[in-house]
Amino acid sequence: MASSINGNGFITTTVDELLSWGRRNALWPVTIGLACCAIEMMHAAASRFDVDRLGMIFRASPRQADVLIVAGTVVNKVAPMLKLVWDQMPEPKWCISMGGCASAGGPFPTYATLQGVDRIIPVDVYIPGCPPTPQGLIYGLLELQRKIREKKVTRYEKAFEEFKKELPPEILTGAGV
Amino acid sequence: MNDIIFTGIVIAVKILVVLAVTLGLGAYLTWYERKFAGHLQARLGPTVVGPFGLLQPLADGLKLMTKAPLLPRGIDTKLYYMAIMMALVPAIMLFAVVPFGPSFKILGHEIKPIVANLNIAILYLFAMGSMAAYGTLFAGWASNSKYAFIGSLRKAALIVSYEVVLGFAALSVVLLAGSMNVFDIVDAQIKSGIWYIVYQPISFVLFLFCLLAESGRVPFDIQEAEAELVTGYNVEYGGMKFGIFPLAEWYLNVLALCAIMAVLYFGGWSGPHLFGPFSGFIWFLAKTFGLLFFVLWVHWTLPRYQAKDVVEFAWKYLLPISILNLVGTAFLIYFKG
Amino acid sequence: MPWASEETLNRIKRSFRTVDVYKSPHFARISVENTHDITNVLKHLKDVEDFRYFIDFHVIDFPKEKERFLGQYILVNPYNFERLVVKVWFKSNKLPTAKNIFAGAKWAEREAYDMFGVEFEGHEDVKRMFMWEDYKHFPLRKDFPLGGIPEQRLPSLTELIEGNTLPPSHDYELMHTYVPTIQDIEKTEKSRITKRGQLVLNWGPLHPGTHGTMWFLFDLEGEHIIQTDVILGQLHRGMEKIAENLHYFQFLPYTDRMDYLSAVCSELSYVQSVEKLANIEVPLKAKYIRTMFAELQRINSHLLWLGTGALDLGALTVFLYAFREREKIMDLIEGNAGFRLTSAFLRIGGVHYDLAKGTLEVAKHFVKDFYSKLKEYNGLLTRNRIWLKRTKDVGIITQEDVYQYGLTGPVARGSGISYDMRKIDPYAAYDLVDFDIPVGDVGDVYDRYLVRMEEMYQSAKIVEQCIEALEKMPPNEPYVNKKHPVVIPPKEDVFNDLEDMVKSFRIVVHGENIPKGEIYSSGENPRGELGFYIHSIGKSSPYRLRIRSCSFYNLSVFPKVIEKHTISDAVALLGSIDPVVGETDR
Amino acid sequence: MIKLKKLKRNDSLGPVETVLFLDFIKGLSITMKNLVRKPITTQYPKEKITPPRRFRGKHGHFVYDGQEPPSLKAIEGFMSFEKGKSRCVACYMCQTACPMPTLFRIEAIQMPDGTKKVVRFDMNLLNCLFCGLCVDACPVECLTMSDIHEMAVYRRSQAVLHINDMEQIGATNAKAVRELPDRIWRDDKERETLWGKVKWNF
Repeated sequence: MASSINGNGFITTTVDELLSWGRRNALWPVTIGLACCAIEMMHAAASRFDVDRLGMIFRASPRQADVLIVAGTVVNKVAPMLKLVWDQMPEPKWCISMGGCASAGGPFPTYATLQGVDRIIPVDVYIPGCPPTPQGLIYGLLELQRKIREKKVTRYEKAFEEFKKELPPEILTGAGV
Repeated sequence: MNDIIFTGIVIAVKILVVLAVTLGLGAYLTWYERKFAGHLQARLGPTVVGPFGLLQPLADGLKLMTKAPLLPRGIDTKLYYMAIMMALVPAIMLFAVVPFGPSFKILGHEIKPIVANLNIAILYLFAMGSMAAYGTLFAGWASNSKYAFIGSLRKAALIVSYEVVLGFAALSVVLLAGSMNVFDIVDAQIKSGIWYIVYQPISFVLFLFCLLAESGRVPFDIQEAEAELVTGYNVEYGGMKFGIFPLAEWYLNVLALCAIMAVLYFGGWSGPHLFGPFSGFIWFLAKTFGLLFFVLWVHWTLPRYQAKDVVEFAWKYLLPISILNLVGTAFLIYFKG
Repeated sequence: MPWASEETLNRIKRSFRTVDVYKSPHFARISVENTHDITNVLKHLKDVEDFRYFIDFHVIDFPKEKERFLGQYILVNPYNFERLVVKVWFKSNKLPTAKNIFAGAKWAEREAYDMFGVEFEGHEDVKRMFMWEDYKHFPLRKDFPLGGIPEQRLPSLTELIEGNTLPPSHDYELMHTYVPTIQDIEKTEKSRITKRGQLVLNWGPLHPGTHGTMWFLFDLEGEHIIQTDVILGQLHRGMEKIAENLHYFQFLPYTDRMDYLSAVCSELSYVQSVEKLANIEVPLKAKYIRTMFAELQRINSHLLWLGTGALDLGALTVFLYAFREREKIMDLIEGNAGFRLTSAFLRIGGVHYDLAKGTLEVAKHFVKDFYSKLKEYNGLLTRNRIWLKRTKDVGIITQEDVYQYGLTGPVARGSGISYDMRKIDPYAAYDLVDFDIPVGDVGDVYDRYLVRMEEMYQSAKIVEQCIEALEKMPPNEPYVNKKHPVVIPPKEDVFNDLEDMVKSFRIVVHGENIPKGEIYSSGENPRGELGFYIHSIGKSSPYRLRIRSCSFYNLSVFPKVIEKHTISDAVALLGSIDPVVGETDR
Repeated sequence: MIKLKKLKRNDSLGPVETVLFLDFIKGLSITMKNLVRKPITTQYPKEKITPPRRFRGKHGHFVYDGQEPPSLKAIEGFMSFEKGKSRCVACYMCQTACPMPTLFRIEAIQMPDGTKKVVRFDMNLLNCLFCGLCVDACPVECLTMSDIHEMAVYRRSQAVLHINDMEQIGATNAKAVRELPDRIWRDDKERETLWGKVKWNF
């Protein structure tokens, strides 16, 4: 993917371009806050940095959302539920892991914390910071838009199927993948 | 013979025009509301997608339509899809009895800018209004989710109680006009030169409440109270399947009822002839959108009643008031001739 | 807070021969030799001595001792504000339950079981509090590693999809602790509640209405809740375990992340308890700065409560108006501390920086138009008939509940109990500023709403006074007590002064070696009394650091109050209790 | 003993208020007032809010450029520094002070002439608290924090800071930030959209 992000060697038809235009300009995140980062996410949605400008409105139901912003520490106990939410979102869907805790366990290398949400959900954009400022979050969202523009639509499930074969079973059973 | 053909053509044209206008308008009302809410909340609302974010509805539509169809487990598929139709169709059919302006002449034929000039327009209005309840009910039942179920039940209770009030509220206007035909109602107001809101302020307020309730606006949006039931009855609907519901309920429904309200209380298209031949239409639209503005303004200001209070409010206060109002009107008319 | 006086202790001693009592300026405890007396002792303390305000119960683990676990109750006499710690050793990991004496002990004992595996005779549902049902270990025991026990390979899926097998970073671990499956979670859920009504509604954990990741099980009869249970631990990160593995100054950033809405207040509570333990004097300027920022933070937190609470009750716009003011306070904190939300601003012995240039002007500007904003919020909500309908006489909490469950903060004050740490034992500069404590009388949601609105007003007044005081001070006043041996000197001194450099080396490498001893000290957070019990054995890191969480105990009354109410009332009640998950779960 | 303030709750509407919906009208007027007010939004990609001087952003290394503090002058001799390269002395104080020590990976080698050279200084920003303890602990004013807060990346590996990135940051952003006056914020113009005019006393 790294090469494709550099955006060379792509012939996108106008239809694809149109679709990706629609998709990247109507990214609806799920209203799910886990910890500190959720507050900054709310600030990003509030009046000063108003993500509604970019056409993002927060939907409470995962069925109606496109982006899962994992805002905050994901502990082992909540991981399967989060995975469930991710599975309930219809394709095409993207995942932003906001803040250190969600990305790599952050400052909590403890018995209870999941060391990075990307161990149960494939992540598109990582945002370091503890928590990232609203501007940092919006920058991440813009990065996601860029990614969508450059590599059209991400189809994780397909790519994932191939790797499922090679994965040892305990991973698949691990978080109810 | 060619009369019939002509009428047929005219009706077809009317239907097409109304469909196009309402659906397009419905989509753009989302943009209107987002902008309005934004500025009300010291924000900007959509700005990036297109000039003033004008392309936002297109982007949303594209996105919603191209979402992968994803059916939840354990749903009742037939009802699941029927619910969408049941929500959309009545909302559009409401526009059949909306007169968009005064009648005019083309090649000697008088044309009324209304799809179906019924004599029982008001009754038809109630009918369609209560039809909308089924969409919600089906959605809640079919989607096999507790939130959706509770939401739909709330909505059903709400519709049932507010339909009655709506009926009595509108009837008092019908009494004044002496007809259920929208054209007659407007003409009566134009003749008397006084809008019925002057005679019927109470029934206007009642009608407003019913409008808010029927279209699930704050303070009556109990069926999709986000903090309680995630998004209420449409929680299991994704993609365009979801997109239909707010379009029908929040926008088309509100728009149609606002138009009817303009007819009933604000004398439809009556107004000084400032804009030449089109002034009637322009006045009508102005009034409709004025009312719409007010509805949105209320929506973004007030808190939300809770379910049992809403129903209680309807049966204990609104209904008696509306009946009294109706009886009072009847007496006045009877004695003053 | 004045601790229990000599004569109180002696009276207790006289009525119970077997207890031995101990008193020091910062501590007063009685320890019960015979485990089976504890019930009588607690009954006596509650009924005769009026120690009826249950504050906390926690456990300390001494693997070396012959009885391994030591339980500690912290009680308060709400009439003359005396605090008392009751110590009792478990007998073969068993202790008679206290939940019939203090209802708040119910959850505390469940937590103790979850963390230490100790048992309570007579407590019927000793279940896991934070971890899931069949979790094997007891994390807070001394022999359990901080990082847990890696059991399964759990690679990063992103890396897999990219198809690269190299570790993405130098500290990337492939092995991971056991992540429960959805079945485990369902098992936990089943074990909590036996269905009596029509349907059991899962409210949360990932739900817009449940501030964060709380998980409520509502057993519904129509819209009415006939029984409910709360499943916590969806944000349990093992703060207390972390604290045992870090130096005192290193734990400070973590206190921000506990109650992330009131970072500075949490820091203040922690820092001042450590200062009491190591008796560090704090310069006056630091005191005022601390007070000012704590109060700004209080306004900040209450504003978020207002916004989300109004959002839950459907008033969508108040949320954004509240956040407009929050942004201003965020600017103030960011400009001084360097970070918006988790501002590690305070330091042990003072504050990190002196005030940035222009802070006072900006703060003045903020306070000046904050009053008008408060009027706006009032105009939108206070007299609104819908708001009244939703909040009036909903979720009434009686004074007895407050004592029983150990509720503190606005929740207690809403029920008319004037329990406020800022007055009872003034910690930063609260004895130098003038403010008064609002109390309600009914104890319903509306009262708590009024109390918080009034508190915002009072806090604004405190901020004004602090601004005046700070303006009077000369600019080069010390803002950190760098004379004290365990205080890290400010940065510029480290570069220029060799002694300070050596000192900072020493503290950073070996940690502050706080003398042996124990302390319980608490501060008034926006949510209530946030207390830190620190047990030091003279090492560089605390042997046991117990966080007395206010949200945890405030929430524990929820299942009792919500019965026979509707779901909508549950939203209102939860909003008025205003818990923060980061703190309930630690 | 405690100064109490009994709240007076007038929690029932009068008949006039009830009939004329005065409470609603009041709320509506307030929202209308805000409708005509100027929005406070900062249109992020177009106009930015620059963090203040004390902001704790991406880490950087101040380079060896002859402005070292006296503490470094003392041990300069034992290090093999180059102009424009990091002035880290590999004392591991940052790692020691960090609550999350594993995020550092510092390696130094012995040069033939007996001096010490830092060859590796990695920081995994995904595990960083941005608490600034490492910066406080650095005895030679090498490790610092810049005002860079836009750090989104596509891969975990891209979130690891290497020494050359840090040198580059230290030479540009962090240096520029250090030159700034210690004010509460530096961009009065951007802040005005939210704050309006603030009256300064200097």
